[in-house]
Amino acid sequence: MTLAVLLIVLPLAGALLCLAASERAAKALGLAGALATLGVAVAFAVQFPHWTDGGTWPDATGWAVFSAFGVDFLLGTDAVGMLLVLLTAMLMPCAMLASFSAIVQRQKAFYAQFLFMEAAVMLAFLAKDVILFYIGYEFTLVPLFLIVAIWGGDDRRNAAIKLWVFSFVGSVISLVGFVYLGASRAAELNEPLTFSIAALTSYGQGLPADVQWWVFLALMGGFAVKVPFVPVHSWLPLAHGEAPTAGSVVLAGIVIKIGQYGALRFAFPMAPEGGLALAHLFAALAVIGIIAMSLVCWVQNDVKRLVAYSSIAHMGLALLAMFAFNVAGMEGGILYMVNHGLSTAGLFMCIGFAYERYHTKDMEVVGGLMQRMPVWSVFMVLFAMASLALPGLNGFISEFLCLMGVFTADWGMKTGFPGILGPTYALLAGSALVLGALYILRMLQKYVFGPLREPGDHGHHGGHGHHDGHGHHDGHGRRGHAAVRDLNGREIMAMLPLAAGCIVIGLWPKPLLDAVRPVAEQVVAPYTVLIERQSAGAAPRTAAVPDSPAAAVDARPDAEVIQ
Amino acid sequence: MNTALALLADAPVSPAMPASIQVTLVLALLLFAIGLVGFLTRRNMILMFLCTELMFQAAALAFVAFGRMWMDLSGQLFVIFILTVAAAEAALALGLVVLLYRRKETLSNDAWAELKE
Amino acid sequence: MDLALLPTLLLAAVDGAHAASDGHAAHAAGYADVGTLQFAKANVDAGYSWLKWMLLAPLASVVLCGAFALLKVKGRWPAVFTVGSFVLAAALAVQLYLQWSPTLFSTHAPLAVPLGDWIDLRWGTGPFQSLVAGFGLYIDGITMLWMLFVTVLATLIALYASEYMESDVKAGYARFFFAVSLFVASMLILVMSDNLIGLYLGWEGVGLCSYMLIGYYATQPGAVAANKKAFVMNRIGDLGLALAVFLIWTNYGTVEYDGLFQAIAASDAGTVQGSWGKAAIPFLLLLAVCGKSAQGPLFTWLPDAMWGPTPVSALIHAATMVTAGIYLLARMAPFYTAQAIGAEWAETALLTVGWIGCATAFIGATIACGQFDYKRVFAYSTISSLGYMVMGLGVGTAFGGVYYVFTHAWFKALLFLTAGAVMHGMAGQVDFRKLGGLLKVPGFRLTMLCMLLGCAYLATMPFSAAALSKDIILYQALTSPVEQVRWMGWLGLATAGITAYYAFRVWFRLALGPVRMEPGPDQHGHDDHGHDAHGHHAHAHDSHGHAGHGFHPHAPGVRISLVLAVIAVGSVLAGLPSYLEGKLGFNWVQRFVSNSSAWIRDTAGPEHAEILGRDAHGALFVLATGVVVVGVALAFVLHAANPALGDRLRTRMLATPGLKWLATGSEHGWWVDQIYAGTIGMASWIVAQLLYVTDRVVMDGIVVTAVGRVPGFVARIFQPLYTGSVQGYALTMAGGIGLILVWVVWIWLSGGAS
Amino acid sequence: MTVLLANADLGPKFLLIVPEIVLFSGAVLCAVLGLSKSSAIRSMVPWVSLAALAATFVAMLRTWTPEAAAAADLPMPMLGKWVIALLCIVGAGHVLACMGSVDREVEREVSAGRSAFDPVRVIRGEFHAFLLLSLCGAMLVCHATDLVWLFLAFELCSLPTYVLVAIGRGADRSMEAAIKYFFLGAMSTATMLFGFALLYGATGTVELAGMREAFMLQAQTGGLGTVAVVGILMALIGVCFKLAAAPMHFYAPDVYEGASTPVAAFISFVPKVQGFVTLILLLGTVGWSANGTPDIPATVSAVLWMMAVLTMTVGNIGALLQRSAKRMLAYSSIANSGYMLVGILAGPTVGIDATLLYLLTYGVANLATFGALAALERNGHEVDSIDDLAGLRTRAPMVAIALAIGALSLTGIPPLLGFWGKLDIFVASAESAQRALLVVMALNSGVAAFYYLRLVALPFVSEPTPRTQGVMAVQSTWPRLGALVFAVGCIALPFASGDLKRETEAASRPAGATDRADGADASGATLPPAGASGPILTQKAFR
Repeated sequence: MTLAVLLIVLPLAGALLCLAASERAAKALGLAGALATLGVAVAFAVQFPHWTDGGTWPDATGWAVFSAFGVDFLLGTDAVGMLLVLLTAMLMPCAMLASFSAIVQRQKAFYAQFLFMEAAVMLAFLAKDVILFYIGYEFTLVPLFLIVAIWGGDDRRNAAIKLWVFSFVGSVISLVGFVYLGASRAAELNEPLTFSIAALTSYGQGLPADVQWWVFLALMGGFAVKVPFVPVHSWLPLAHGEAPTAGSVVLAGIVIKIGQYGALRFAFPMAPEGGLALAHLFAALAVIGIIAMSLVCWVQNDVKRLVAYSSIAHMGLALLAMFAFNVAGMEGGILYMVNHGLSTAGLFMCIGFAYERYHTKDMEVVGGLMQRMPVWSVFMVLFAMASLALPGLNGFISEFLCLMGVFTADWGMKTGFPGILGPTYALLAGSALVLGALYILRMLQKYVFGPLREPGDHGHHGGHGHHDGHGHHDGHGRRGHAAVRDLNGREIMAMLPLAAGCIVIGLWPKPLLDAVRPVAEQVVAPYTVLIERQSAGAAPRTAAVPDSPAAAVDARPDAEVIQ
Repeated sequence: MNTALALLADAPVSPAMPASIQVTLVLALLLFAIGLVGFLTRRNMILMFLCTELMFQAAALAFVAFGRMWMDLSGQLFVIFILTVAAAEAALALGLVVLLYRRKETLSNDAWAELKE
Repeated sequence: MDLALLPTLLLAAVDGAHAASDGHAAHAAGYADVGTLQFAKANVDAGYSWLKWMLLAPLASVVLCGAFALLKVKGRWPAVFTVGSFVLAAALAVQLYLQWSPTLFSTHAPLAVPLGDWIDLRWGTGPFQSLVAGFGLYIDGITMLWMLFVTVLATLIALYASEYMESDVKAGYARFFFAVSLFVASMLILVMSDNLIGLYLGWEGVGLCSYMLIGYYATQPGAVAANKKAFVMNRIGDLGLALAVFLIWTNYGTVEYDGLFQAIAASDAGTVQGSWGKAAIPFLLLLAVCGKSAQGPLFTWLPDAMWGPTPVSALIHAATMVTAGIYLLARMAPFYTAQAIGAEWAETALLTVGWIGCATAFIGATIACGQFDYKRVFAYSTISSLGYMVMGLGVGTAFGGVYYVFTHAWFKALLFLTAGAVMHGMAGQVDFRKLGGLLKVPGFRLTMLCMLLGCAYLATMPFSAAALSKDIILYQALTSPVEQVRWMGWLGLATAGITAYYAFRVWFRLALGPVRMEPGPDQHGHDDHGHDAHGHHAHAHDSHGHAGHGFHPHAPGVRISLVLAVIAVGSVLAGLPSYLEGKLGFNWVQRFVSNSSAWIRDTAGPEHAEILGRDAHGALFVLATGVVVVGVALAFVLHAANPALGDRLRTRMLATPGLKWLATGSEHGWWVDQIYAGTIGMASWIVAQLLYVTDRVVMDGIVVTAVGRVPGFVARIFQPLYTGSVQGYALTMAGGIGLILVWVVWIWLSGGAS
Repeated sequence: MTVLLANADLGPKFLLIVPEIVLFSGAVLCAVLGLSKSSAIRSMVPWVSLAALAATFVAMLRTWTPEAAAAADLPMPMLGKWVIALLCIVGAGHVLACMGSVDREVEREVSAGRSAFDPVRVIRGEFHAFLLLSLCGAMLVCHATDLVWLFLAFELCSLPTYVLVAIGRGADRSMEAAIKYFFLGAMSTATMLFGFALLYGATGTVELAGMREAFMLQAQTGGLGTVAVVGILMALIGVCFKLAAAPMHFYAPDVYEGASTPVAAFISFVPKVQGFVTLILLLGTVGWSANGTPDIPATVSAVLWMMAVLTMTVGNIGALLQRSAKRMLAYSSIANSGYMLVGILAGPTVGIDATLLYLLTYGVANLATFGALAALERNGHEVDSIDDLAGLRTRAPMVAIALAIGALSLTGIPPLLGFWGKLDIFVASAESAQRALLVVMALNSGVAAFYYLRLVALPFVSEPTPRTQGVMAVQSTWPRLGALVFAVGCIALPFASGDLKRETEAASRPAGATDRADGADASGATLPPAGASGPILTQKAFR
């Protein structure tokens, strides 16, 4: 418990310190705070006893401060939450390192915002109470808004306002769902009001199907904005386009993961009947998102926007896989949170570093940077390959599992998890493999490779880049961008952890798979039972229910001919 | 008094009212309506204030009438307080009107319509 | 080596060749139906875990080269690491062959060596409740064959490249060898992995390396366009592979070869009828093959892949990577059987494979005839040859296909390396109209002779290793009971003639005639443009002189010549399995196939059969020799004896409307690229733009803004009510109350009192 | 007469109004001191009123015991305790907010010796006196056991506010605001009074308890008569005027804009308290009961329902268009009345305490925001236009922080106080199955998020403009301090939520009702064994 509390208090304290300190000390303080949090997170992870059995920890009884509202200050999380906590704690210092030179004004405020955000995110991932989660979930908005609005690009006002209104409305909608669950539970069972996740889950699963339909719609509808889901996505490209590098890193790496985490932790378990009934709707939206957004990426010339759109497509795939209701899909979807967090954050950092040097994100204006910044281009290619799911890198594991889960969903009777999606969805979503390659490689082609094009004198270099290397042209090139140097040590340090993560997870995913699997099974289990019930001809709810997927499998006739 | 209590006891719905009381009530209603219409139509602030006074007095009259109906004094007692409050309001209103007249040399409240959307 | 040797050597091989053609009445039972399948279970032997060094050695070299590239250390060390690691890998491969092949050939049981966990997901104990794909080796005949020739060729070509890339020592040298090492590692993973996902890992790994190496000259827009094209087209194939893997898992519950083959053997032909889930597998696999081996609709990336440095073209885009498709088909041969997917589906699948290969072979050949860039000619010839191999598996002889892979690897590598030597010397001149008579140029004689050998083999000169292997395919096809297959055979035969023509067209133009040496744009030969290698740059340019005057080519050095010689010998010796078959009593390559999952297709055709009413062997020999002779003769007339005639013929063709399309068409590769770009490309680009506009303008611009504006809009409607006058307010208040009362009365009248 | 005297044993009642008496004497003292010749004594006035409020608070703590309340047979015994405490605390904030701003010019001239002291021109005494009197009236409402008292207290609270608006700042606009407020107020009061008359007519008594009994009887025998219903509705109109509930809200924007900022803050809060307490008492009288039988007439609840929806919506969408901060906050206060009406509609068992708590959360956040505005000036004039707030952080950081925190709390950003108020109302309306209201309220707070954002974004995001040159904090530190204190309250009070909830529940308990069974008791919710009601849940699920 103390460690969990520390995870939230440390960043808060750091933030206040930052605000109190002088502009010059801000960087150091901010980084120190983030690193300290990272340390605590690691310690927490080391002590975490439930890496492989899906349990939650710590199970301390809550601090009764908000209990008047039925809110228990209960902290604790399971393996998935732990992974996200670690991801957060790891990304934050990187994001700060990445913005040392990029942010020149109002530094105190800047680093304080990030620590505020970290505290909120930690709370969201560690909460065992719906309202506590909501507090963190909602509070991330404030720092995020300020980061985009203060340190953002030219169109920052529009972007920040859209970000604010979209997210706020979305989260309020899901709050309605939560409150309805909690309140009607208290009223119906005539028990004291509680918002503890466990209680609400067990209550929600008992609700009649039509009510669950609404509850799921409310919860998922809220989270869909954050994920984001087509058609409520249009705030994200703007926000990414305008946000400062670190902002994009955190937004893509952490904040939008809260949406998916919410879906996983609340929407899916609390209203299975609803989830089942709405699966096809959301799956269809996801597929549309995947294809449409991938195509849109293909015609982007603003690199940052391209990556933003790509992450809409990617998260669509992750959610789609969750709706497959089988272990492979759920596991893939969950891993996608982590992997997408790493690779996309890395891409945003690379782009940010290039932007710092050229002050443009337009691939038509700047390109062929490999000649100026070989080391940078190595990272760029690595992260790009990770995000187009090259085997051996982290993206592959999750994307493969996602597609496999979706594909095998309607052979579920054999896999032990009857899903309701199937090859059709997988085929459509699989186009992400090809389209992904298409737009990512187009980005590399224009941005990293090809003749060197720089804002100052790209007209001169246009077409025949091989002039560029020549001695007598160098003077000219220098006049354009003498200052442009390759990544420095700090920038490399900022990206190394992400790169390492991509490679290590890609080659040795077993620990993650083992950690996530039990959780995935828990989430999927109710759906298994429900779908069996439906296929078994709608037995009454009171029928004896096997309490584990394995049992569910045994309960089923074995011989199953594929239609 | 006691009859009133008795009435209340055995006849929860209001007792049959004598014609005179009905007339009084109708009169009260008329007063109230007149006051309201006057308030809505007149622009002279003093007249408007008087219209609100009319509405107050309509209420007072209704109180009296009901008091009579229920054979209960508290209605009339209420009227005393109404008169007091009305007096206080009158003082306030007139003071305000004087203040405003000093400023704009007119009693029409159309002069006071600058604050708007 | 010297031309004089060749005839004797070939004559010596004739009887061997005949021995090859007859003999072998292996079970040529049915076409799709090969009787009940059975596969020896792999015997797990951790004692062979030293094999991991075959993978780790190249990977070590990857790390070192990568470090050199990142730290910008100049020098030749990367080449040393690479060649060294390849030598080690090759040595280990040979060691494995010597140490273990006897066991294999006696027991037919593949070797399984678990090395470590990768993807390991188990959510139940029952079948279909786990997805396990570890780093494990599964080594049977074809694996071993691929291991051998990949490592040996890679070693040689790396050696060649170490000189070829000299001029980049200060630029991309380390990067180049980084990619090459990574490629060999991935290729070995591809062939040695014991499960489909591991194969997928190698499959995309080699794709990545090919991507990196095609785009090696990253400053060239063409190069980076080409490598994107290659990767994307391969991705289409990979999607097929992925879906196939999903289907395989859903049907058999595992992706590990051993269990998989057992499961297939266990399934009985009765139940699999009409299960599309199984029937789709071979077709999806074929899609993957089309991607990787440049077959059918997806072949267009391979010619563009020639942007890569020539050694890369030789190693990756001719000898090894592109044959991964054939490996996959051979490895997955059990899926093309009646027992796996039902007789008619299996037959359809096989025919599809055959036709795809056959058509690709023919189209590739026709396009090759129209090219003037000799490197592109060889590229199209590769497509065509790959078509032959695929067709081989389609018509039912994995042996023929694999054997042709083996022989082709050598002589095609030889061709590309000689081409590379020429470009290297001629400042990157790739247009053979600007070159000529090189046979007379001192220093280029060996190169030209090697190229002659290569061309002869490409043209499947009788008794050449190429002919011996290719004839197995043709024989199988022409003697097939199935009519379609026979048609494939005839088309293949015609293709052989065309091949002979364009192969010698190139050689005659390059080697004979008056000496002509126009230097190239210096694009492929020394490409250090754009890399920050300034001083060295100027020097390079002076020495190679952009201007045509005073251009003196620099002849290939020791390393290149040595490698050329060795590979030339190699391509000749590649025929040994057939030559020695009589003596040994078995065909060396065939024995590999017979001891692999492709054993069901290890036939070389029926012993006694008839083509056109004659004995099949004799007839085929005559026919094959005939078309080759015709082709070569035609080439000789048009390009050696009287080149002017050839040119006139072309101009005449271009002049006559009826034939114009023929010449231009084959020059432009039948406009396939343009057609793709014009249809799919254009369409999807338009759709994408529309979507983008919709998203920004309609979704974000109009819908969101509109929804956002609604409250304010409503507010504006009611703004006039705030008149600022007391009476106005009193009135609106009264009115509002009135409306509410009306509403209340209304709901009251309509029954439902809320 | 005898009726009143019969059950008018004034002892306990008198004991209970000691706090108000204290406050009243404080008011008198202020009025007197304000006329003193010595500016030193005059400057003591605000402190006197603060002291009076403090004393009132203490007196309340002493006198207002459950026993005393029970003895005074109030319909809702502990309601007064909460309301008085609330009014004392927030009232203190209002006093702080108007420190240094009331007749500043006069004092400056006097101290500069430019003009002699003139009791006619100095208004400080009256100002504070009226402020306290109005608070006093709002407090007295809770003591009402009959319509007479209710009416008198109601007027005692209302009349001084008219004066405050008029004299707050000697400008034409405040005059205009005053007449609008006064005339419309008078009209609505008259309507309410007529409603009272009808209620009296329908029941034959002015005693709330007696009326309640009568209504109970009527409800059991064929429902309330038309007279009663019309009476209730007319009474509601008067109340809703005080709440600025649609459609009685039209005056609010103009009046708030015209009044001086501290006064605007005052009239955006105190009349609401008065109104809601009156509403609660009236509805309780009409038949609201803890055990829900019989409930208020369907017609009345329908009207209230529609009013709630309209009020929320009108307030929020209206605020979108405003450039004047005070006008915007006026609309926001309308919207907040709507939220509280939702709480009222949720019924006595769950709704009242939510509403009472929301009064606190709104009061604190609102005061932090208004106080911040009151702590600003631009060349000696009030700062009103939102654009004047651009880049405020550079000129008055503390004020900017208070403003932002207040606005965020009003938006309902957790973990600030406002969020908990909203959450409580949400829960109440969900528990009483008011789903439609729940959704409408959620959407409304979505709209609200947009305009409150300006108060955060302009000070902290935008850069100063030429226009904002003169903007700075007033030289008196007290308004700033007040705003800051209440901003801190927005952050700190949630941690006392346990006690607050306990108080509001006690306050919302009608006389004689036992402890609520299903209330969220502060002892902390204990989880039921998982899977108790969810058959599907596997034993391993997240808990």
